[in-house]
This record gives sequence, C-alpha cells and structure tokens, in this order.
Amino acid sequence: MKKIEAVIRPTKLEELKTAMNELEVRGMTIYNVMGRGLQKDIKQYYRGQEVSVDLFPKVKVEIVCMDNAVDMIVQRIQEVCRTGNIGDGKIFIYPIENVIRISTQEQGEKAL
Amino acid sequence: MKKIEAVIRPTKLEELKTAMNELEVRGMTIYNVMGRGLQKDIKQYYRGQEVSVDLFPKVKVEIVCMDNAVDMIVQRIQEVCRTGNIGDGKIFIYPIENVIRISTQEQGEKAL
Amino acid sequence: MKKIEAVIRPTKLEELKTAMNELEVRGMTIYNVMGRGLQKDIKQYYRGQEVSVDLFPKVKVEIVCMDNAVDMIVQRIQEVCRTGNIGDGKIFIYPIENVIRISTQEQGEKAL
Amino acid sequence: MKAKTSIGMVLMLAFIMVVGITMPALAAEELPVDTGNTAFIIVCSAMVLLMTPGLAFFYGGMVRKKNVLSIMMQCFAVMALVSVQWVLMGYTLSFGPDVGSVIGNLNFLGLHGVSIFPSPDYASTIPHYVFVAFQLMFAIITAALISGAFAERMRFSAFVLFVLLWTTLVYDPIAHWVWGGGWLGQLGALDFAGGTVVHISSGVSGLVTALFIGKRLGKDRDTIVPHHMPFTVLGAALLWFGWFGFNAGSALAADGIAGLAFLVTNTCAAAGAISWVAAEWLHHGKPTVFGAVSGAVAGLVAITPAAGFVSPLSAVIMGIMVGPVCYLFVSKVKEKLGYDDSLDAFGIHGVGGTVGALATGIFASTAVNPGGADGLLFGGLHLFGVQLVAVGATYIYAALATLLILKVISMIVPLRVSDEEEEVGLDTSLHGEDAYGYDDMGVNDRLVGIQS
Amino acid sequence: MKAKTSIGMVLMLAFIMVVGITMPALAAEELPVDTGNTAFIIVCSAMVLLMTPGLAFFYGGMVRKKNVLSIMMQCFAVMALVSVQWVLMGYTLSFGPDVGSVIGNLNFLGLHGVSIFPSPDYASTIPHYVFVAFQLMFAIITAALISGAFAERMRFSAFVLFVLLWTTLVYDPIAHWVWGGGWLGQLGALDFAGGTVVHISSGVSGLVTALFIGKRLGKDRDTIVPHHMPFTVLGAALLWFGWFGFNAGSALAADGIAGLAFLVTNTCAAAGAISWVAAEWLHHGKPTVFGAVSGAVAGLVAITPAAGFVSPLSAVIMGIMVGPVCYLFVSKVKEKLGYDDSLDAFGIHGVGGTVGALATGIFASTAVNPGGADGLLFGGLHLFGVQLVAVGATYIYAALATLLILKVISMIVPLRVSDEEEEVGLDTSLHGEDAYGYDDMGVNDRLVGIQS
Amino acid sequence: MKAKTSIGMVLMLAFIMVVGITMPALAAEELPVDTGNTAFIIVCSAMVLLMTPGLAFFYGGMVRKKNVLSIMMQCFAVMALVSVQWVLMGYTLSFGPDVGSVIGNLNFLGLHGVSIFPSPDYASTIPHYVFVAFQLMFAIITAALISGAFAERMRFSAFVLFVLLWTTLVYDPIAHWVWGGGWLGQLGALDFAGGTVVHISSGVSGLVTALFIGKRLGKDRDTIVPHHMPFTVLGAALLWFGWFGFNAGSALAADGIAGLAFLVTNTCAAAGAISWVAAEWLHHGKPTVFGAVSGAVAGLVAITPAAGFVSPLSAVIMGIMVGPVCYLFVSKVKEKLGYDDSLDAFGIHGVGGTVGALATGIFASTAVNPGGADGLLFGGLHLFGVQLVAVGATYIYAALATLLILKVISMIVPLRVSDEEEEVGLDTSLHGEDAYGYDDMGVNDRLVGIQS
Ligand SMILES: Nc1ncnc2c1ncn2[C@@H]1O[C@H](COP(=O)(O)OP(=O)(O)O)[C@@H](O)[C@H]1O
Ligand SMILES: Nc1ncnc2c1ncn2[C@@H]1O[C@H](COP(=O)(O)OP(=O)(O)O)[C@@H](O)[C@H]1O
Ligand SMILES: Nc1ncnc2c1ncn2[C@@H]1O[C@H](COP(=O)(O)OP(=O)(O)O)[C@@H](O)[C@H]1O
Repeated sequence: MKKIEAVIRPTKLEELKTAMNELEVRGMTIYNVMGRGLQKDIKQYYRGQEVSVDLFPKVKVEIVCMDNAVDMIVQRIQEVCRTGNIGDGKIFIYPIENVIRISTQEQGEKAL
Repeated sequence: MKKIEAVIRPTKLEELKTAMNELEVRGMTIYNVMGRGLQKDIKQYYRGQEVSVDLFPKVKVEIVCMDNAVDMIVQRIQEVCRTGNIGDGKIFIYPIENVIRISTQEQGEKAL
Repeated sequence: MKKIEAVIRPTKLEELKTAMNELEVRGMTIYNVMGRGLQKDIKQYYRGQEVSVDLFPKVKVEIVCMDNAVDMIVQRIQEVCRTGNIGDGKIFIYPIENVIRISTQEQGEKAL
Repeated sequence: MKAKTSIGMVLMLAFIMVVGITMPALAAEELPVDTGNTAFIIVCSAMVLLMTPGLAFFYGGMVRKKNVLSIMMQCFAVMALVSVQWVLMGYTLSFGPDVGSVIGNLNFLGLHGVSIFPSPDYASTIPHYVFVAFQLMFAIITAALISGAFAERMRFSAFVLFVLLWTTLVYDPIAHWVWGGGWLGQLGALDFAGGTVVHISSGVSGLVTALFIGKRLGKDRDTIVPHHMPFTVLGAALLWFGWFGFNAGSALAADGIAGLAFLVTNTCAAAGAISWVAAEWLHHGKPTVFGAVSGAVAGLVAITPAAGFVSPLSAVIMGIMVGPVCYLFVSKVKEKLGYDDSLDAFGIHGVGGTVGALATGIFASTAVNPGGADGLLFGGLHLFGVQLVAVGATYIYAALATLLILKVISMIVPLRVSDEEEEVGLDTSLHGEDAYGYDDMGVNDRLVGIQS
Repeated sequence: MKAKTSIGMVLMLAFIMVVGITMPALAAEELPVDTGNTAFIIVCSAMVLLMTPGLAFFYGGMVRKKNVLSIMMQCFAVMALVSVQWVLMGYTLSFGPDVGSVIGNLNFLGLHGVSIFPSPDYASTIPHYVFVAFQLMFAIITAALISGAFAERMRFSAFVLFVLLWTTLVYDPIAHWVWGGGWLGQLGALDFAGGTVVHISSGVSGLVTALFIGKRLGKDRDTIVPHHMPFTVLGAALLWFGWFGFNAGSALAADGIAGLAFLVTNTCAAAGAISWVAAEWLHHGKPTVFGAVSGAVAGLVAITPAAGFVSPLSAVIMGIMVGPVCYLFVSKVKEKLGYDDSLDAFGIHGVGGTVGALATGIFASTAVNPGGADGLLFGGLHLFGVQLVAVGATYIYAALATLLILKVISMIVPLRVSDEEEEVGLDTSLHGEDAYGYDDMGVNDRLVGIQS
Repeated sequence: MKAKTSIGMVLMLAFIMVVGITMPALAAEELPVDTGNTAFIIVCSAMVLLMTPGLAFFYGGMVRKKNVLSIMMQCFAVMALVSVQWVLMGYTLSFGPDVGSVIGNLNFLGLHGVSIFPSPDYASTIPHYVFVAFQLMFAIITAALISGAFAERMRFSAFVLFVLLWTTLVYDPIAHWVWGGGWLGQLGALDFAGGTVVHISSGVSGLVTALFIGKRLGKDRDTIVPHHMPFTVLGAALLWFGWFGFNAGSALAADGIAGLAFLVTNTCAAAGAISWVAAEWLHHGKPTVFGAVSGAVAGLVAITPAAGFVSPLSAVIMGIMVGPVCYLFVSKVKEKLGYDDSLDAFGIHGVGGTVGALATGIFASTAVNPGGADGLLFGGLHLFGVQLVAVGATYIYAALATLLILKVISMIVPLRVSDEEEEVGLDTSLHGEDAYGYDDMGVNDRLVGIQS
C-alpha cells in the first residue's frame, strides 16, 4: 500500500473530491496547511508597516490506496489540479505498512 | 521505529489520551482533519440552498514508537475508539527512519 | 528522498524559515498541531472549575529533500530551534518514494 | 401536517384581521405626552431589546463550538415569539385591568384600546404604545435567560412550545402580581426592575428544566469549557449597556430616580466584578476574564430589584456580597448537588436575584427615594418580610408551573435531542448549519459540496 | 498622479476654507428647541449610524473568509464618503429649497445657513444640525446596503466612485422627491422611514450592478456558504436595534407616533422571523439561524414605509407575508433567474421594500395615525395607487441612473477585480490584509515575515 | 495574606456602612429637572460606558491571539475599579468644591450630599446623580485608553495598582483643572469633551509607561500583526457610536450645541478615515481597513476638544489634517524613535489629541457657538496661547506623575511579566484561560482535560 499526499490549491478541493468519487476513491483525509515552493511573496500593510507573506494557504489531501491504484489516482489529481501556474502544488508518495479499520478490525486491503 | 497514525472521532480524544497515559505512551502529536471513509453525507441549508457535507471532522493522532510497542498501542486505540459504527476511524502504520529530540540532540530510541 | 518532519515551538517558525532560506531550502509545508512529549501540564480555570491542559500548541514543518541534504537540514533545524528546555520539539525522518510537481509534471529530484 | 399548518395559519390570519380591522384604537382621554420621558423610555426599550442578542453572545461564547448557533437561535426565537405573543395577549394578561389580584383581563387583547396617547393607569406621561413596548422587552429577556440552564441538549421544537407556554403561564402572571396591580404589589413588595419577576422566575424555571431533562452527555467525565471567550465578553458588555435601559428605564421617567438607578446599577456591576475576581484569585490564584464578566452580571442581577431604592454605597456592598456568593454557588455548590445548569442561569440569575431581592429589604431607604420604603438597616422590618414572601412565592409558583409545562410538552414531543444529535452538535443536527465555515476545508475558499 | 492628487487636495481645502470661514452660520429666527425631541433625534441618529457597522457584520459573516474585510471596508468607506459628501452638498440637494419638484437648490452648500436653531421648514422643534445629522445617517445606510449585491468581486477604487456618484445622483434626488418637498411627497405617497427611498432604491441599484458586473467565479459550480454565522447574527442584532432609531426617529419627535413606529417595527421584525423560519422548516425540514435573522431583517424592511401608519396587528400580518415572499425569492426565484445578488440586497431590500410600500397602501389607517391616510382595507383607493406610482418611479429611476453610473465608471476603471485577485480574495489582493491572523501559522505567536 | 485581605475587607465594609447609613443624601434646593436633558445625559452616559468594551475589541483585535483576553481583562478591570473609586472619592476629587484651583475637596466623599436633584453648580437641569454618572464614564475610558501602549507585557496585579493610582493622582486632578473649576478652566482653555483631559493625558501616560517597561520580546525582529481585524472594526464602530454620547453629551443638555457637537464629530471621524486611507494609498498602494478605522478614531480624537466650538466645514479640515499626521507618526516616527507603543495609544490619542487641542485654538468660532471663543482664524490670539499652555501642562504633569507611579509600583511588584509568561501569552499565564477553545483539539467537541 501507498500513501498519496497532495498539497493543492484550496479552490481545487471540490473538483478533486468529485474526481475521486468518479474513480470510486472515497476514503481520504484533508487538512489546511500553509506552504511554499516557488510561489512569490505577497506584501501586506498594517498601519503602514509592510509585512511580507511568504506562506500560502493550501489544502493537503491524503489518500491511502493499493499499490496498483497509485498511478491512476496521481494521474487524476494532476489533471484536476493543474492550472499550469506556479502554486499548483505537489504530490508526495510514501510507503505504508498497514491499515486498520477501527469499527470492524479489518486490516490491510480490506480496511481501505 | 514506526509511526502510528490514528484518525478518530473527536469525542474519543480524551479517552485515548487517558489510555495512552496508562500505557505510559506520552509523546504524541494531534491535529484536526476532515475526512471521509464509508460515512454518509449530511445536509445543511443556507437560505434555502441545500448543501451536502461529505467531509466529517476527525482528529488525527500521531504516535511514533518502537517496533515492539506497535501492537500494544494499536490494540489499545482500537479498544478505546471503537463504537462499532461507521465513522470510528482508521489506523495507519508507517515506517520511520529516525527521531531526534531537539533539546538534547538524542537520536532514535532515546528520543522517544 | 526523505521527508523531514520537525515539530517545533511556534515562536521559532520565523527563524527557521530564515535559516532554510539561507540553505536555499524553499519548499516546505507547515501546519498547527497540538502535542506533548515531556512537557508538564498547565492548569486553567473556568468559573472555578480547574482544567488541566496537557497538549501544547506546536508547529509542524515538513520538508522533503534529497537524501544527501538531510543531515545539513536537520543540523540547522536543531541549531535554530534549540533553547535547551523541554518542549523544544522533535524531528522525524521518513522514507519517501516519489514527488511530483503538479504544474509541470516533473517528478523526483526535479520536482523539489 | 402541512394541511393542518395551513388551516391554522388561515384561521390565525382571519382572527388577526378581524380584530385588527374592526377594532381601531380608541383615541382616549388624550393625556399630554412628555417628550423627555417618552424619548427616554423609547430609547431604553431599544437598549433592553439589545440585551437579548447580548445574552446570545454571552451564552453563545460559553457553549461548545458545535452548539453556538443553537443558543443564538433560541435567543432569536424568544425575541420573535414573545414579541408576537405580547401584542396578541401577553400584554393584556400582565397589564390588563386586574382580575382577582392574580391576572389581567382581556381588555387589551390584540392591543385593542391601546393608542398613541398615554394610559391613565400606567406611566401617564408617555404614550401607551411606549409602555407596551418597554414592558415587552422585559418579557423577552426573561424567557431568553432560562435557556442557559438547559443549553446544548434541548430539542428546538420543544423549546418553541416551552417559550410560548412559559411566557403565558409563568411570566405574564408574575409580572401582573408585582407590577400590574396584583397581590405582591399590593402587599408592598419592592421590585424596581425585576429581581423576582425577571431573574428569580427565570433562574428557578431554568433549574427545574435542567433537572427535568438531565445532564449533557459526558458532563460527568469532562469539564466543558467555553469555545469563544471574546463573544462572552461582548455579550456581557451589551448586557451591561442594555441594563441601564432596564433599570433606569424602570423609573418610567427621565428623573432623579432614573439617575439614581443608573448610577447604582453601574456601581453594583463594578463591585460584583471586583468581588468575584477577588474570590477566585484568592481561591485558585488566577483572576479570569470569565470571572470578571460573570461577576459584573451577578452584580447587575442583584441591583435590579433595588435600583431605585438604595444609595450608591449600598450598591457597593451589595456588589461585594453577590460576587463571592454566586462564585461559590457555581463553582462548588452546583458541583456538589450534581445538576447540570449548563451556563448557570440559576447560579447567576436565581441566586443573584434572591440576594438582590433580600438585600432590597435590607438596604432600601426613603432618605434616598421618598417613594420607596425602609429596609432592615433603616428600621423597616415589614419590607424584609414582604420581600421574603415575594421571593418564596416566585420560587414556588415558577417551579411548579414550569414542571407542569414540561410534563405537558414531553407528552407532545421529546424535550431532548437524541444522543447522536447531541454528539454531532445541535447546530448541524437541529439547524443544519455550521457557525464557522472557515474552520473547515478551504482556507481561502469554502466551497462545500456540490449544489443539489 | 501624485501631483494631480495634491493639486486636487489643495483646491478642495481652499474651497472649504473659503466657504467655512467667510460664511458663518446665520443665527436665524431662533425657534425654541424641545429638549425631549432633540434628545430623541440625536440618540436615534447615533443608533442609525450604528446600523452600517451592523450591516458590515451582517454581510461580513455571509461572505467567504477571504473577502470579509473587503465588505467591512466598503461599509466604512460609505460612512466616511457619504458623511463628507452630505455636509458639502448632499444635504442641500436633498433638503434645500425645492427646484421644480425634483431636487433641492444649493442654498445649504457646505451647510451654509444651517445653525444650532431649528429650521422652520423641517422638524421645527429640534436644532437644524440635528435634522441634518439624522438624515445623513439614512443616506449612509442606503448606499451601504447596495454593496451586498456585488460583494466579493468589485474593485475598491470603482466602488469609491460608485458611492460618490450614486449617493449624489440617485439617493439625493429620490430623498428629495419623497421627503424634501418633491413630487412624490406632493402626490401623497406615504413612506414613513424609507421603503422606497432607502430599500427599493438600494435593492434595485444592487440588482442592476450585480447583473452588470456578472457572477462570482465558481458561482455556478459551488454553493458559497457564510464563513461566520455569529457575525451575521451580531449584525442582525445591531440592525434591529438601530432600526428603532430609523423608524421611530422618523416621527422627528418623541411622541405617540414614534411610540407606534417603535412597536410595529419590533412586531413586524418578529413576525418576519417567524414566517421565514416557518417557511423553510416546512420546505426543507430545518429551522435555521440564518433564516431567523434574514426574516427579521425582511420584516424590518417591510415595516419601514408603514411604521407610523399601521396598527400592531397589521404589522403581524405584514411580517407573516414578507418572510415567505423573500424566502421564496432568494431560495428559488434568484436561482431560476440566474443572477448573482451575492448577499440578497435585492432579494431582501428590493423585494421586502416593495412588499412594504404596497402593504402601506393596504394597511395604513387614519384610526391609528390621524396624520396618515387610509389604505385599501380602510377604503382608501387613492393611496394604493400613489404607492404603486412611487414604487414604479423608484424602480425605473434607480435602475436607469445606476446603469448610467456604471457605464461611466467602467470607462474610467474596471469595475471588477481580475480573476486572480478574486481567487486570492479581495482582502489580500485589494487591501493587503488578512482578517484572521490566528488561522495562519504560529498558534501562539503570529510573527509574519521579516520587517521591511 | 488571606487574613490581611479579610481584615481589609471588613474595615472597608464598616467604613462604607457608616458613611452610607449615617449620611443620607440631603434633599437640597430641589432645582427642577428637565426631562429632555436628563434623558439625553443618561443615554449618553450609557453610550460612553459602551466605549470601553468597544476599546477592548478595538485593541483586542490588534494583539496576538495569545493576549486578547489580557486586553479585555484590563478594560473590564478599569470599568470595575474606576466605577467604585469614583463613587468613593474620585468624583469629589474632580468635582468637589475647589481647593486652590488644583483639586476638589472631600465634600462628596462616598457621594455624600449627592442626590436625585440637580446640583446648582454643575448641569443644573439634570439630577446630580446623572452628572456623576456621566463624568464617571470619562474617567473609565481615559484609564482604559492607556493600556494600549503597554499591551502584551504588563503584569495584571501591577496594572490594578496602576489604574487605581493613575486615576486618582492623574485623571482626577486634570479633570478638576479643566472642568471642575480649576486653573485651566479659569484661564479660558477650551476642551469641549476631553482633548487634553482624556486623550493627551492617556496618550502621554501610555508613552511613558511603554518606555518604562520596555519593548515586547521579539519586537525588533518581527512585525507583530493584528490577530482579528473584524474585532478591531467592531471596536471602532462601538467607539464611533459611543463618541456621540461623549461629545454631544458634553453639552450637558439636548440643545443646539449638542447637535453641532454630534454633527462635527461624525464629520471629523469621516474625514479622518478618508485622509488616513488616502495617505497610505499614496504611500504603499493599498487602502486598508485598519487604516480606515484608525483614521476614524484619530478624527474622533481630534474633534473631541473642539466639538462644540467649530463648524462642520472646519471639522472636515481637521479630519483631513489629523489622518496623515497620525499615520506618519505610527508608521514612521515611532519606528525611528524605536519605542514600543504596542497599539499606538500615544500615536493616536496623544498625537491626535494634541492636533485637536491646538486646532481648537485655530478653528473655534463664536459665530458657531456664541458661548465659545474665537480661534486664530477668527482673530483670537489669546485662545491659541491658552491651548498651548493647557497642552503643555497636561504633557508635563501626566508624564511626571505617571513616572512616579510606575516607580512606586515597581517597588511593590514587578511591572512586567516574566519572559516565559510573555512567550506563552498573558491569557494562559496570567488569567488561566484561552480565548478560542475551538482552535484546539476536537472540532466538534472540546473536552479538555480530566476534571480535577
Ligand atoms: N520540498 C517540499 N517539502 C515539503 N512541502 C513542499 C515542498 N515543496 C513544495 N511543498 C508544498 O507544496 C506546495 C505547492 O508548492 P508550490 O511551490 O506552490 O508549487 P511549485 O513548487 O510547483 O511552484 C507548497 O505550498 C508546499 O506546501
Ligand atoms: N483511504 C483512506 N485514505 C486516507 N484517509 C482515510 C482513508 N480512509 C479513511 N480515512 C480517514 O479515516 C477516517 C475514518 O474513516 P471512516 O470512513 O469514517 O471509517 P470507516 O471507513 O471505518 O467507515 C476518515 O474520516 C478519513 O479521515
Ligand atoms: N512519540 C511521539 N510521537 C509523536 N509525536 C511526538 C512524540 N514525542 C513528541 N512528539 C511531538 O513533539 C513535540 C515536542 O515534544 P516535547 O515533549 O515537547 O519535547 P521533548 O520530548 O524533547 O520534551 C510534542 O509536542 C509532540 O507534538
């Protein structure tokens, strides 16, 4: 099994959920993060003090799946989340050893 | 070493902390996430607009531990967090290569 | 590639960002977490009810980098984030299998 | 059910139209209006109205994030329901010509006979409509106060029934007893702005309801803490502000008594805040904001019955007394007795109101207000006795009538939400809303769900 | 550009100084001041001023988190710009001596000739300055209301131009028509506190602007939901409170009509909240807080033109009518027609104002207020006709004038932000600020960026 | 320590009872009360009281999330402490019969001799209690304003001492000098509602304290930005609203001067907002909400001393002047000089108050208010000189007395929290509370900790 971690534009979340529904990928965990890659700083002003904002709000979506589903999911995330501009986000893939569904105690593949 | 990641019902957090205290597992990192697995959608209404909520608030608890402690901890999390209903959450187990305690520079097992 | 995950004092975030800029490490993902390690509980009071707070606000910084950059980065994080007191935080290092930049579809090293 | 509702609506509309159209207000004796007094009571009415949203924030900050809207909804529902009930029949039950010293008759049904001229019976220098409006605001805030006792677990439909029955069967009669020509007023009980009528009646009724419907889930295991303290501070500020209208306005004229009421109200609020914070600071070592605002409200409650009758220095003493008493009550006694008065409606309003009503029997002084009476300290034994009777009668009547109302309602609809609804939170389960969209996904954009 | 601005500033300063210094206020007839009425209207003015920040929160809670400051900025900008415009020339255009029944002349330019004594023409028991201030507050809230229609996408510089032009070319004339001696007032149109002048004019102009600048990005795909419901509740509470000053103050005296206006205002707000919630409860099964506060505001809008002319029972009926009508409008009709009136400025103020203006022609009764007129229900055919004319004229004039203004502005500066600015959010892209620092990094400390 | 506290309490109670009981208020000359004026000043008092919670939100939004409650606690503490101090001795020090032109005597100790009838000496148409209450509200807001200068680092116990000493030793005398029959009033200094008494005195004292206790940790490294801008907007709105009571109420009657004060107050606030935003827009290219509300407050500060004396057009000019001056001060001068006036108590109130006091000496005109005086522009050289003296005297006295007070307190208790407390945040470390429970764990349920 693998964990796919996609850090995306917040505005793309709905589309991504829809796309995952189409792939019948339902299980996912999502949270707000701040991040930076190649995106440039923004300036803000408070009573004349200039402040440089160098972290941007993103959403991180975690999807754990079988090895053979990885390509398909990553492919779809890219399609949906790409605008072609800096700031589109990144996808990270990690190894994972086991998954357990708490309600039923099922493990591994069955627990997904 | 392993990282155990449990996505649980927010209401179970206190019990889980108590249970971990009993196992003398103190170190943990916790944050709010939204997630979905098999749970069904909820409807909300805003001036007559129906909105379908398909992400549910969960809490993610991360515990890094020695390999031999994994089973005991996972076992305990399941006991405490199971109500038997859909929405109880999931546990994920990942490999981890090293841990460092910043204050002392201890590494690996000692740093836990 | 590796993922470095540092759970640090919120007040150290700015310095850490500056330090990473110096190392020319720009990509990172950051979010608020609550955690505990060896830190002691704090008491709060609400209309005379004592409440024991046993989770402390921390910031988690995730940096994905090439294998050979890990030591340098970890070293720098430790320098910047250490005050020598309990509560300085921890650094975790994980294996990671792949990274993809969504905007360009670059993979692996190039995507960092 | 829809058919039934529609028929009911049509009937009600028909009734209203018949009453409204066939009975134009009678232009009566045409007493002259005093513009100063009228300006004063109109503005005071607006200030008292603002107390209920103030309460929504005061209470709303104290509950958990998942229930904040349910509290605000209850407060707004009270504003809406009681406003209409008052116009239709509440006012006449409270202030209609007396029937047997216990209730008003139906002369003013649908405000028939109320006009733009002063009534000779009440507040004869201000338009009758203004008196109606001012008194309405008291009915609203009283019913709203109760909700703090059973927050985070009552079914909204049951709450709607409760408010309508309670305001009609409990508030309206008690208001009549004290201010509308009823037996307590005749007896000589002093209740300047509503220590018994407002605070004891609501506090006691809240307590009874809290006992009746039981504790919140998990209450015994966990301490439930406020989710948004600045809201509670905002609410306390609006309450303090509105309370000036409440107490000073109860003079029903812009005169020296109103000025006295204003000053002692502020003084007792201040002293209450100080004494509560002092008590907790000594007790657990931290002066808290929650303590400061709670103490201020306790002080405001205590001075309410006394406002036009005591000196500023007596107000200092009353404030110093009420803070620690309420603090002890909500932090220790409540815990001991083990009931779940969620936001201390009884602990602050019931207890504070009792302290205030009795203190009125101690500190009232004709040297300050010749139109009042002398309390214990000034040799007035009688007054103290009467105050005891007023307090006792209010406790007993409010408790029994509330119990009856709850029994009746629980035969129609469950008072309490299901355990699952309670766990999910009332905002989502009862009202289908979340308070803070921005806590969910999408920092910059909250685009939830696909349109249906 | 800097040079141009500086020159402009110098010129303006010079103008102001010349006018201000060479023309001291003339101490005129010295009509006596009634302290009660003056106290009343001063306080009412303050209450009406508070409605605009109330609106900032009412609206601010409804937008997405990334745009909340842009809404608040628009409301504050209106307060600032219209306040100065009014003193310089708005007041004289609206209330200066009549020119051809359509506009005021320039006699009061820069408030020349306005003094601490009452004007013989308006509100002759209160200082002229007080009348100016009270009327100013109406001009402010009206312009602010419009912004709800095109929230989350208008460029701020375009908004500034829009406010200045709109208040001068749309509000000032319409106010003159109805209240300043213009043709609608002469015709006998009843608009106690601004059903047409305030609510229809702003609602219609909002709708036109929303159509002109187009929908928000993603509007068709997603349902955009409020980011902070308690703010919306707070805003509604401040609006309800301030509306007492708005409607009761429109009597321009602390008298029985003011009292009537106060009571029916409260009653209609309450009935509006009830009927809206009833409608949605029947419709989708949940009574919402958002529905309750929206219904209350709809009720307040509807009663505005009628406040001094109808009985409390009529106010109940009007409230029951307006809730479902507005609910239907914002939940169904708007969707059908497919325009993006972001926060329902038209759906509540335009529609509710129309209901109210027509209902005034139905329910007004000289039995309640001898100074008013009789509506349809009391045999008054004429009034209803006149109300129709007033509504129609306001729709047409507001729509056309707004369209013209938008055309002109769009030739100077784009009305709408760029897509990227819209996606990032107006707070950061237009104003360089974030509303909630604490949502970002650093739970305990928000130390953003390196000092420049 | 407990024993000591108890003894102190008993002694105080005894004192209060003796004074309170043995000295009933003397029913004096019984001047007639004007209901309009009384209604006005009572309501204005309530509005001014609301300014302090307004300030709590204005300031509270500006600090970091970890310190928001500490600010609110300071504001509430001032409300509580000064209210009691005023009744006990503050009023008599400020407004008791004059002793040597510098202070009031102790005739009104514990409000002995103050009654429900007007005082012949002050505001002879309103009850003496009302005058006491109105003046009290000024004492409260003044002390609260200071806290902005040393926010996020002062120990609460030191703050309590500071407030008590400062209000007694600084505010009370200066109020006496200007309004209580003291030397500045005798000299002819014009300070309609408190430019020197309120704003300069608090601003200067804040600056001195900020210098005395030093900068916040990390101040030099990071720009500390507001954590909750909507709170700051809410606070500014409540300040603007309350300021009407502050300035118009200072006429002490509901008359034309009150009306003038109202209108110029609004005008100058508006012009201040416009000019600040214009300045920053030209300077860094973005018009900010923070700028708009800061400019409005600066405008309100500037008009305060001038409110009853200048024309609306002069108010426009004053607003245009004060915005850029304050903006320059807080964005550039402060940075240059390197002190840490956290929330610009000096930058806005000190600087704005100075601008206002001097502008009064320029723009005041007897053509507008015959009871005032003529400023420079109208040939009045004398007034400007006197204003300079008043400003200078206030600067010097406030600075020296504050310094002395700080020295004394620092010998009793450290003024500043420990570095660790400061890093953790004052809310948790001093008050044992968190502002926003919902930011912590448990989205739906916040169940913190096991009950102890
Ligand atoms: N090396 C990295 N380690 C951790 N997170 C990263 C890294 N690089 C990028 N990210 C995350 O991915 C997000 C998207 O990156 P971004 O720079 O905006 O895209 P790109 O690099 O394609 O321009 C960032 O905001 C950050 O949260
Ligand atoms: N495949 C997955 N990848 C990532 N997170 C998941 C996945 N499946 C479930 N989760 C997380 O676990 C939580 C609990 O899952 P849930 O569906 O409620 O339990 P179950 O699948 O047993 O019904 C979800 O809300 C989500 O956060
Ligand atoms: N075993 C662990 N598993 C997961 N997170 C941990 C673990 N130990 C520590 N942490 C995280 O690291 C943070 C810093 O740990 P802390 O106890 O404060 O440092 P130390 O252990 O050096 O005293 C904690 O708040 C928690 O978020």
